[in-house]
Formats: sequence, structure tokens, C-alpha cells
Amino acid sequence: MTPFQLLTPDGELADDPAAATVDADLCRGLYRDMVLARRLDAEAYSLQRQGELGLWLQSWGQEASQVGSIRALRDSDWVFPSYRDHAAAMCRGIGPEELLAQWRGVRQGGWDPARYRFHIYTLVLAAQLPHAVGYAMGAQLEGADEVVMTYFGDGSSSEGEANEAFNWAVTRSAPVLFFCQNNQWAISTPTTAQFGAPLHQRAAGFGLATQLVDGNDVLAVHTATARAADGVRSGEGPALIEAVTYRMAGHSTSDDPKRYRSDAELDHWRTLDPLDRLQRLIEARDWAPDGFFTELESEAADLAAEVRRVCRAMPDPEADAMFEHTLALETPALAEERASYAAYAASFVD
Amino acid sequence: MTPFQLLTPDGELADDPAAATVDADLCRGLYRDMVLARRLDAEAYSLQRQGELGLWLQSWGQEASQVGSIRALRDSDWVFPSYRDHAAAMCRGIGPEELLAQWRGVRQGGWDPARYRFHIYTLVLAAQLPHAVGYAMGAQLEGADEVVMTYFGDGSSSEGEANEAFNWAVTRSAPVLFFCQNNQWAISTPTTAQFGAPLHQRAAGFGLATQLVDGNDVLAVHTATARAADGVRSGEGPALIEAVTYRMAGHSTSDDPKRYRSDAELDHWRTLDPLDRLQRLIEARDWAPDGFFTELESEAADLAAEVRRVCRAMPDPEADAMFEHTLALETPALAEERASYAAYAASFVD
Amino acid sequence: MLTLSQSINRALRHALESDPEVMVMGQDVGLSGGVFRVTDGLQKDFGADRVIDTPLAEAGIVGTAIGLAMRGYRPVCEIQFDGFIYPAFNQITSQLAKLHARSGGRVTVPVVIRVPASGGIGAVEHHSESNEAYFAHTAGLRVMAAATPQDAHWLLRQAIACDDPVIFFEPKCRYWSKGEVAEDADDPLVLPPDAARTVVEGTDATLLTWGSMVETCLSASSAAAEEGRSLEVIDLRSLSPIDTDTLVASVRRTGRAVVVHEAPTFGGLGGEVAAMLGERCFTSLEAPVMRVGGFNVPYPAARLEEHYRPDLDRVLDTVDRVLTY
Amino acid sequence: MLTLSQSINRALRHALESDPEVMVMGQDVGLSGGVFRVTDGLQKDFGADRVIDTPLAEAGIVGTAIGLAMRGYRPVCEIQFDGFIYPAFNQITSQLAKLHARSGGRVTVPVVIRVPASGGIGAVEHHSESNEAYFAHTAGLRVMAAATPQDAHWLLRQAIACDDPVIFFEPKCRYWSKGEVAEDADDPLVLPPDAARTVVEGTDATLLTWGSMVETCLSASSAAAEEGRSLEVIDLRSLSPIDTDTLVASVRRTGRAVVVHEAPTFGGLGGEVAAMLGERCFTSLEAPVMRVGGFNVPYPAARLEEHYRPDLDRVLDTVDRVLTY
Ligand SMILES: Cc1ncc(C[n+]2csc(CCOP(=O)(O)OP(=O)(O)O)c2C)c(N)n1
Ligand SMILES: Cc1ncc(C[n+]2csc(CCOP(=O)(O)OP(=O)(O)O)c2C)c(N)n1
Ligand SMILES: [Mg+2]
Ligand SMILES: [Mg+2]
Repeated sequence: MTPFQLLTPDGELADDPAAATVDADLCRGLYRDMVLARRLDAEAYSLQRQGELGLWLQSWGQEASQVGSIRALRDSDWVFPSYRDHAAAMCRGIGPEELLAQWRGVRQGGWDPARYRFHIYTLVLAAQLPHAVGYAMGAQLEGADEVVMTYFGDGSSSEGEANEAFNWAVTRSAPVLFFCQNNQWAISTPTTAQFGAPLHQRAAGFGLATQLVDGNDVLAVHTATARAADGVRSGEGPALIEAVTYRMAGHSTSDDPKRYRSDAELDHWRTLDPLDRLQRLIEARDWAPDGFFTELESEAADLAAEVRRVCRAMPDPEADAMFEHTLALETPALAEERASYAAYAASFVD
Repeated sequence: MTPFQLLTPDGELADDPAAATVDADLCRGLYRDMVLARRLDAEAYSLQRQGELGLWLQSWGQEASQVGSIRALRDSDWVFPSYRDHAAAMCRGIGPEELLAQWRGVRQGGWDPARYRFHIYTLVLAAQLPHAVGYAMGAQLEGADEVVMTYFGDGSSSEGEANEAFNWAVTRSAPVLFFCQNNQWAISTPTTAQFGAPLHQRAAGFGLATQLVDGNDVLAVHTATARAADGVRSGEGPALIEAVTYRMAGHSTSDDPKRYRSDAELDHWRTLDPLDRLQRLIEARDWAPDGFFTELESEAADLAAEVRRVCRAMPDPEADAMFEHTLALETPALAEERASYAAYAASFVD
Repeated sequence: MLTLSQSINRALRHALESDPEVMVMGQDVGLSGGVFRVTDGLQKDFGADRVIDTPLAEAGIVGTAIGLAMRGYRPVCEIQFDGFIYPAFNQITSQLAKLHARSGGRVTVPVVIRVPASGGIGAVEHHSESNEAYFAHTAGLRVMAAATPQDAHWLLRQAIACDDPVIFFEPKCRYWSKGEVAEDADDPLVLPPDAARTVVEGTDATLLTWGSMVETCLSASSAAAEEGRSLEVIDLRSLSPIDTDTLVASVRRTGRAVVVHEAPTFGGLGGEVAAMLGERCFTSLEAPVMRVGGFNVPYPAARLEEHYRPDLDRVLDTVDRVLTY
Repeated sequence: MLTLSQSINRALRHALESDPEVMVMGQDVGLSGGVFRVTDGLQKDFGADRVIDTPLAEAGIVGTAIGLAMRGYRPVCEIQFDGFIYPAFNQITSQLAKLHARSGGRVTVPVVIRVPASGGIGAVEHHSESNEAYFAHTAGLRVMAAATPQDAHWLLRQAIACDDPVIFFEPKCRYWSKGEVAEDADDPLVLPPDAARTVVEGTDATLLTWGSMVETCLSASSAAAEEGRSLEVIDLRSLSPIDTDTLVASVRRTGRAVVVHEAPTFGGLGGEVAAMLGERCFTSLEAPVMRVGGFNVPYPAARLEEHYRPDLDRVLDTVDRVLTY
């Protein structure tokens, strides 16, 4: 089974009926999302190198999978992300301060999930999948016209909780769309050490409506996600998309990928870059007005400046913040710990 | 996909090349195993009703699945059972005292796993599946010519650990044979509430070599298991068999199945009884010497008497037994607890 | 008079009736009414959408309950037996307990997890665990242990109404024991959820206990009374948080304390109680705070549990040591 | 001089060399040498059959290790971070801890689970948990906490040689700190695995601690020394069992004790230590045994951890209260 593709690496549109729906607006919009996402990602990376962030996990290379999928959803649809989904988060309007806060270590979850219908990141692999299924059960009960999408990685698919979620969703035909970004690696573990049969095959075995798609082809991802979401929305039951993409950077800023993978592999994937492809198409079709690319470049530069500014501007939290929100209703015991720590800390002032 | 069948409910041999391998010895042997297993099971049930056992989970109706599968293995192959696998255990030579001890509550695991190459029962659903995979990884490392088979139920297949085991076994192509006794129920939960796609389909998705077999047809189970074991043994990787059978009794002696299933269903499955079928074949072919059935009946009666005897004869354990075997090397702290409890207990014996 | 299991059934029924967002979910809780019949009749009356027979996957039960809670529901999950909560441990510790804090207070997860707990019914392995200490040591959870039909009913109603996640322990050996249950919430018998309850007042020593051991301590105090010894019995009810004021006030008065629980003493929650009392009652203590609990071994086979579980005699034996220290 | 992580690497190397049944398994332990480089070079030297990069499934890691142990192997599993041991909790509590007892002593499961534990490295959520109390309260497990390269090396070798399952905690904030490591087993520096170690002798009070807090207590005792106060520091090393004799002897001598650990104080193992000392040192105690630990909240964001983790000042503050009680 070869991944569904609409846009070849050299920027040609495949001859596929779906190609008919591709137009200039769509392409420019998706391209802009990807360019801005890559820029934020690169900027955050260098901020980590400068010591402004404790850690950063790059989305570099996976922009098409994230932008293509989330742009195919409605704003009313909910998303349960993993932790590398910055491009998707940005499409939902989540800003640089919200995105970087957790990695700077000033707070945990960075944003208000309800505001963006985009849950905070889940760092415990696959734990968000059952959440998405439960949330979808609720939507289903209400007859709400909503799709719940959840992102996860190739490695996460080995966790028991991921598989419980697949089975559960099918059993209750919950309106969930599982979106796997198969970026070929789980830190240093290649997919060959992760599973013996491709995930899309396993998912079909569970009874999920599955598609395998070229995750570096934003048009294919967008089309496949729109189709999957239609099916889920119209009550055909849950679906899974496996997007074949690549983690261009190390797993995180703490990881040195040279220890376990070759430059040749990286070079190969460079030729499949999602942004280059779409740019070629836009240029070939002359779909961009004069100045589009330069204006976009300066917009990206402004974003980069904004990222640097908000990152450095984030103040360290007050010690007292660690006591907040342990429980919705604070217990007397915790109030006591909190007060006595405040008194203790105060005893050091001058 | 219809389950593989060699022996029809009315005792006809299907016209299938595999039928050629069926002979009188095989049938008499399997029939004897099933009759004795059913008798022990029935006897244990009534002992529970008389208060001699705390609990009993019946294998009634699943004799063909268990006897057919374990008789297709070599004695050198290891088995990791669940908790309802009395017929399989008996085929390995595990005796009534060993089988009943745990349910009488005089000790936990009833027998020495190494002696029978049959692990103690695992009551935490699906927890034995990763054990079987790990054990098989060891056998594989040594290039041992062994198959590791593990039994589990339809309900257990929903647990994350079961699915981790499927994926793990395929990824490392460990010599494991997963044997699911799909007896249609998990206590009161029907398979329709357990999964949305048949287990054999899911297993194939994981990359397991799968077979669906009539679990009340001991000849089909025997043939399918022999084939699967050959494949696993010759290094073709792990396999899964889904045997379609039925839990004729309640889940356990504490369960009242009338609350959730119909007599009609039970009556239907009575017509598919594994013992009756094989008896019809043996009689039709005249494969049993005179007196075979009556001798078997008296052998079963002797077994029943033996079961009653050994059950009632099991003494209550000494209190001190609860301190044994917590750790291979007892800690001073536990030795102290143990001694002081002994002293305390002694203080009552005026 | 209701049995403890009936009182829980009534509490669930009340919650399902009065709050459309309440759901009941777990293995076999629907059609069959649960292995202990605690949810008997609920699916019939409230439908299979609100009383759900789930697949056999504990992580899935808690994980989907979290998702439902994020959607605005109040799921009450049943874990069939104490020993089967471990597959859900990851969802409970990293997600259920921490989501409110991790989201900066933006996400609340009002999930209740009901756990038939502890031994005393002659069950097979993994069906008699007393694992409350794991959850009490997990910040972000509330942990409750009901000992009577009255508390089982009202504590559970309070747990369901609470916006925090609650691990709710039910002493399975007491499911069939009867007791009065107050009719309405402003009955003086209905205590706040965090309050410990002084079951019997006494002057010579305080027995601090919960769940399956409350009854045992009551018989101990009656037996002691016959020998002219006055033992106060306090049922903690809430294991996290712990109502330290009530405990401390009692022990300062009696000067002697014994903590009794069924879980192994080593590393058990009794250590927390004893340490806290040692710290706050130091000058009032006339004897060390002693602990009576299970031994530091896996729960034994059914015919050994009478030796394993603290009983009247073991409690009195320790009370003697405390009184004669 | 070796760093703590090097000393563990050497211990694993020694075990792999000297016992063909030893295996190392976990996520990314092979080719990349682990996220903390603790297993660096082992797969290269001992092969991918004995140093295994596993699928991403913690229950699978522990579950297959149990199967391997039943087959006669001695698997040493790595859980990548403390917060990711929970998916394996079911296999650890119900299987690993109980199999020896459940099988009547016929099955032994010599599995070691290495856990990079606790905070102090500015990590993101779930990467700084101190969860030793869960395991210490689980009968059937041994729990060890190494604080120095010497102990990391020798305790781990002893853990691997032991026929019981061992949960082995490594203080990740100390991986890069250096120390002497004895060359051979009969070096007097090599203590029995269950023995606590008196790191500094003192007369005014005893600090009882383990893992990431040993260094903190050492600095506290040095600082106190400058003010003329003599604090004894004891590193428990073994958290289950606990070397009560050494602890009790010290506290009977000093009459004052402070337990220091990084985990939340509430329900933590410090409660067990304090309760035990309260019981056995009652007449010697001149002040209550006090506890310094994490607060009863989920581990906070990186830039708050300096406030969350017990430090020199918080330890000294409590020491003051104990000394001036
Ligand atoms: C339950 C759990 N185990 C281990 C880890 C440590 N860890 C963080 S990311 C990672 C690899 C994840 O790979 P994948 O799911 O493919 O996502 P990717 O990083 O490639 O986007 C691991 C092992 C974790 N976060 N959670
Ligand atoms: C982890 C776990 N959860 C729940 C239970 C309680 N329980 C015991 S048997 C059972 C049903 C098992 O059904 P299935 O796997 O189909 O096996 P069967 O009893 O039908 O042979 C349940 C829910 C358990 N033993 N273990
Ligand atoms: Mg990946
Ligand atoms: Mg079944």
C-alpha cells in the first residue's frame, strides 16, 4: 500500500480527481501556516540553545502533517495533541507565549484548552488517546456534530493505552479521528523495532477506517483528513490516518541523532521537504501575487522577533504558584503548608 | 470468514484433506481427555456448592478448545494459562489436588510450573501474555526448538497488556502462540460490547499468523494448533488462534447468568457440544472397542471420587505459611514479624 | 435500614436522577448490576447511555472518564476489585490527579472511582487488596473510605458533587451489613466529607482506623469496656486530606493512640497518621503511637486471611502494650 | 573517580561480562546508550540480543522481563524516567512482586528495574517524580536508592545478583557527580545491600535521608558544624527493607531526628521512618521526629522546583525546630 499523494516532491499535482479541489487560496494559506510554524520552531530551538528554554521538541519536517490535518477540521472540532504539535497549535491561534511557557519552565500546560478547543500537550505517551475517546463519547451522547482528533506518534502506538483507545472507539463507534505522525523515529528507536506490521494495517484490524498518506504532502493530508472527518461526522465510526513524515531534528534539544541515524537518511528526506514542494507548485501555477513570498518572509521575521521578545519577557513564577490548583477546592492542610512556606520564605527577605 | 471445521455437530467429518489424518486412536484419546475434564469440572462445581471450595470457574463447554490445542503441542512446549483452563492442565498431568487447592483457598498457585511446563493460573486478565512473550524471547535466544502457548479470553483481549504482547511478539518474531478461547462472554459482557471487529482480524492486523476455528470441534482445534505450532517452531513468527466456543456455565459459582443471557442461547450451544459430536463420530466409525464408553464412564467415576477425596482431605494451612516465600531471601524485619506473630498466636494456646 | 451496597445504589440513583451529567461506567455494571449488585437496576432505569458496560480495560475506563469529565460529565467509574485498579494507575496518577494542576486550574476532572476494597470474604488472589496508601500519597486526589451505610451513601454523594477526582473505597466485607441512612443532607448525621467521625468516645486511648477495620475497632472498644478500659474510636473517613484536628484533639486528651488498618503496616498510611500524631501530640503522648496492620507479605490465600487481617485480639493486644507502656 | 552514571555503566558491564544470563532492556538503551548515556556502549560490546532496544511499552518491558526471568535470565530493565513507570505498575505490583509468593516459592523473578528518579534538573512534567513510597509499600519487592557512585555501582551489582525483584532508584540530578568506587567486593567500603550508611557522625541530631537528598543533608551538616552543631547523617540506601537497627541506634544516641526526602511528605516513606522511630526510640526522643519533604502538590514547573525541593535552608530550619523544641 503506497501512501496517498496529491503533490509530488517536485511540486507536480498528481492526476487524481481530488487535485481538482486544489486552488491558489488553499495553497497560499497552507504554505503560510507552514512557513510561520517552521520559523517559530527554529526560533524556539535557538532560544533553547541560548538557555532561554529548558527544552524544545521540534516540529521541523512535520508541518504538512499538522497543518494539512488541522486545517481540514472545523473550528468546532476538538483536538487532543501530543507534544510536538506546534504547527497545529498555531493554526488554532495559540500564541508564542502560550507555546513556549511550558518549555521555559514557568508553568505546565501553556494555554486554555476550551478557548482553542485544543487540549494542553500530553507528555505521557498515548495517554491522550483515551481522553479523546471519552470526550467523543460525550459529543456523541449529545448528538453534537463534532469530530475529536488526536495526534500521536509511531512509538506511542506501542503503548497499551493507545490500543485500548482504538478498540474502545470502534466498539462504541465514537466520533474520533486518530492521527498518527509516523516520523520514523521514537527518540533513537526506528519503526522496525517498534512494530512488525504497519500501523495502518493494525488499525484496520481493529475496525478503524484507515488511510495511509504522504505526511509531507500537505494537500494529500488535507484531503485525507477532510474525507476521514466527513466519515466520522456522518456517524460511520472512528478513523485513523497514518501520515508518513520525518522528524528532521533530533528528538529534542537534549538528543544527538548522529548517534543512531545517518546523514544520508536526512539528506533523502530533505528532498521531500513539505514546504519546498508546495512552493514549487505555487510558483509553477503562478498562484502567488507579486511580493507574496517576500511579505511572508517579513511576516515570519516579525514572528521570530515576537517569539524572542515574549520568551525573554516571561517572568519567573512566584513560589506560591506551586500551591495553586492542586485541587479545585484547596484543603486546610495544603493551605497550612502554603502559608507556612510563605512565612518561611518571607523570613529570608533582607 | 467462517471458522475452520473438521467435525460437524452431527459428527460427520468435513471433506477436507486434514480429515485424512484423523484416526481412531486420536479420537479416543481426545474424547477421553474431554470426558475426564468435564467430570472433574462438574465435581468441583458441586464441591463448591457444598462449601468445600470457595469459588470455581467452570471449563464446561470449552473442553475441545483446551484439549485439542494442548494435545497438538509437544511436552517440551511451555504454556501460560489463564484461570479456566482445567482441561488443558489435566492433559499436562496436573492432578485434582493441585487444581483445586487455589479454589479451596489453602494456597495460591496450585502446582510447580516447571514440572508440567505449565505456569500457574494468572487471574489478572492478560497479564500472562507478556510473560509468554518474554519466555519465548528466551527460548529464541537459545535457539530452543520450543513453542510457548498462552491462553486468554475474548474479554482479556481488550486489555492494553494483551495488545502490547501481540505487537511485541511480532516485532521480535518471538515463538509464541496466542490462543484465545472466545466463549462469547466476559462475565456479563458480550463480545459485541468488547470489540467492534473480530479478534482474529485485529490479530492479523498486528502481523500475527491467525486462524479462526470452531472451538467446539476438537479435531479442527487440534489440526489448527498443530499447523500454527509448526509455523512458530520453524521460525515463521508468532501466531494467534481464535477458537469460537461457549461458556456453558455462569462465569463462576458466584455468577447468575440468567441475569444477562437467554436459555435459548444456551440450548443452541448444547446442540454444538464438543463431546457429543466426537462420540457420534467414534460410534459411526465404530472406532471404540466394546466397553470403551462404559470403562471410560467408570474411570470418570473413579476420578470424581478421587476429586471429592483429595478436596476434603486438604488441611487448612498453618498461619505461618503466610510468611513464607514473600522474598527468596527473608528480611530480618519479616523474620521478626513472623516470630512475634508466632509468639502471639502461641499465647492463646494455654 | 439499608445494607451498605443498597446505600451506595441509592446514592448513585440519586445522583443520576438529580444531575443529568452523572454517568456510571465499568465492567458489568449495567445489565448484571455489577458483581456485588451495587449498580443493580440502574441501567434499566437510566439507560445504557448513562450506565455503561465498558470493554475490559481499566486504563480505558479511567481514561475515557477523564475525557467525559472534560466534556462536562461526572463519571462514576467502578473498578471491579481493588487488585484490578493497577492497569489504570498511569491514568490515575499522571492524568486524573494532575490535570487540574497541569492545566493551571482550567481543566477540572470530577471523576469518582469506586473500589470494592480489602479482604474478609475469602476471595482468591488480587481480590482483597488494601491499596489506599498509594492514592493518599498522590497529590491531586481525594481519597475516601466508607465504613457504614450512612457514610457510603452520603460520602459518595459528596464525592460525586465534588469537582476534584475522588478515589472511593468500599469495604467489600461490609456490603451486606445494615445501618440507618439519613434521609436528607441537613441531617446532623451527615458530616462534611473531610471530617473524621468519633464513633465512640473514650478516655484511655484512641483507636484511629477506617474502612473494613472500623467494625473491628468498635468490638475492641466494647470488649475493652467490659474490662473497664475506655477506648475512643475514630473513623478517619477521609484519607486524603486527613482531619488532623479531630485526631490530634482526641490523642491529646487520651495520651495514647493505636492506628489500625488492613493494609500492610510497612509503608502504610498508618505511618503518616503515627508520624503526624508524634509531631503534634509529642508532649501529650504517654506511650508511642502503635500500629496494627497487615503483615508485610502479599495478601495470603483465603484460609489464611483470618490470621492476616487485624482482628479483635490483635487490636486488644496492642492496646494492652500501649496502656501498660 | 567515576561519575554516578559511569559507575552504573561499569556495574552493568561487569554483570553482563560475568553472568551470561544478565540482559539489559529498555527504551533507547542500545544504539543510543540511553537518554542519560548510562548504558553507553553496552550494546556494541554485548550485542543486540543481550542489550535490547524495546518497543515503547513499559508494561511490556516489565512483563517480558518477568517471562525472561522465569526462563532463567536476569533482566535489568530501564524505565526512561520515574514518571513513566506507572504503565508498568500492574505488572510490578501483581506479578513481579507477588509471583514468588503466589507460586509457593517455586518461581523466582530476579528482575531489576532501574529508575532515574527525582528532580533537580529542570525537567518538564512527569520527569521528576519521587515515587519510592509506592514500591516500598508493595510486599515482595526490594527497593534501593543509590546516592553516590560507590553505592550506585555496588548496590546495583548486589541487586542484579539478588534473586528477588529490585526497584533501583538513581538520583538523576547526581548522574554527573564524581566519586571513588571501590575496586573489589571485599573492600570495606562495600556494605551489605540492606545496610544503611552513616555518612557523617554526629551527636546533636540525626538526619535520615536517601537518594537525591543525601548531598543536601551533607551540606546541612557541614553548615550546622560551623555553628557548632553536630548532625549525624544516615543514608538509608535500602528503602525496603529498612535497616531499623542502624537508624534506631543513632536516634537513641542523638535523641533528635529529622527525616528528609524529596517526595511529598504526606503519605511518604518518611512517615514510616518517623513512626518506627517514634515507636522504638520513644523514651530517648527529646523532640518529635520531624519531616522535611516535597509539598503535597504535583511536582511543579521547572522554574519552581528550587522552591519545591527540600534544600539546605529548609533542612536547617527544621533542624532548628528540633534542637530548640
Ligand atoms: C509513557 C512514556 N514512556 C516514555 C516516555 C519517554 N519518551 C518521550 S518521547 C519518546 C518517543 C516518542 O516517540 P513517538 O511516539 O514516535 O513520538 P515522536 O517523539 O517521534 O513525535 C519517549 C520514549 C514518555 N514520554 N512517556
Ligand atoms: C485486570 C482485570 N480486570 C478485571 C478482572 C475481573 N474479571 C475476572 S474474569 C473477568 C471476565 C474475563 O472474560 P474473558 O477474558 O472473556 O475470560 P472468560 O472468563 O470468559 O474465560 C473479569 C472482568 C480481572 N480478573 N482482571
Ligand atoms: Mg516518532
Ligand atoms: Mg470470555
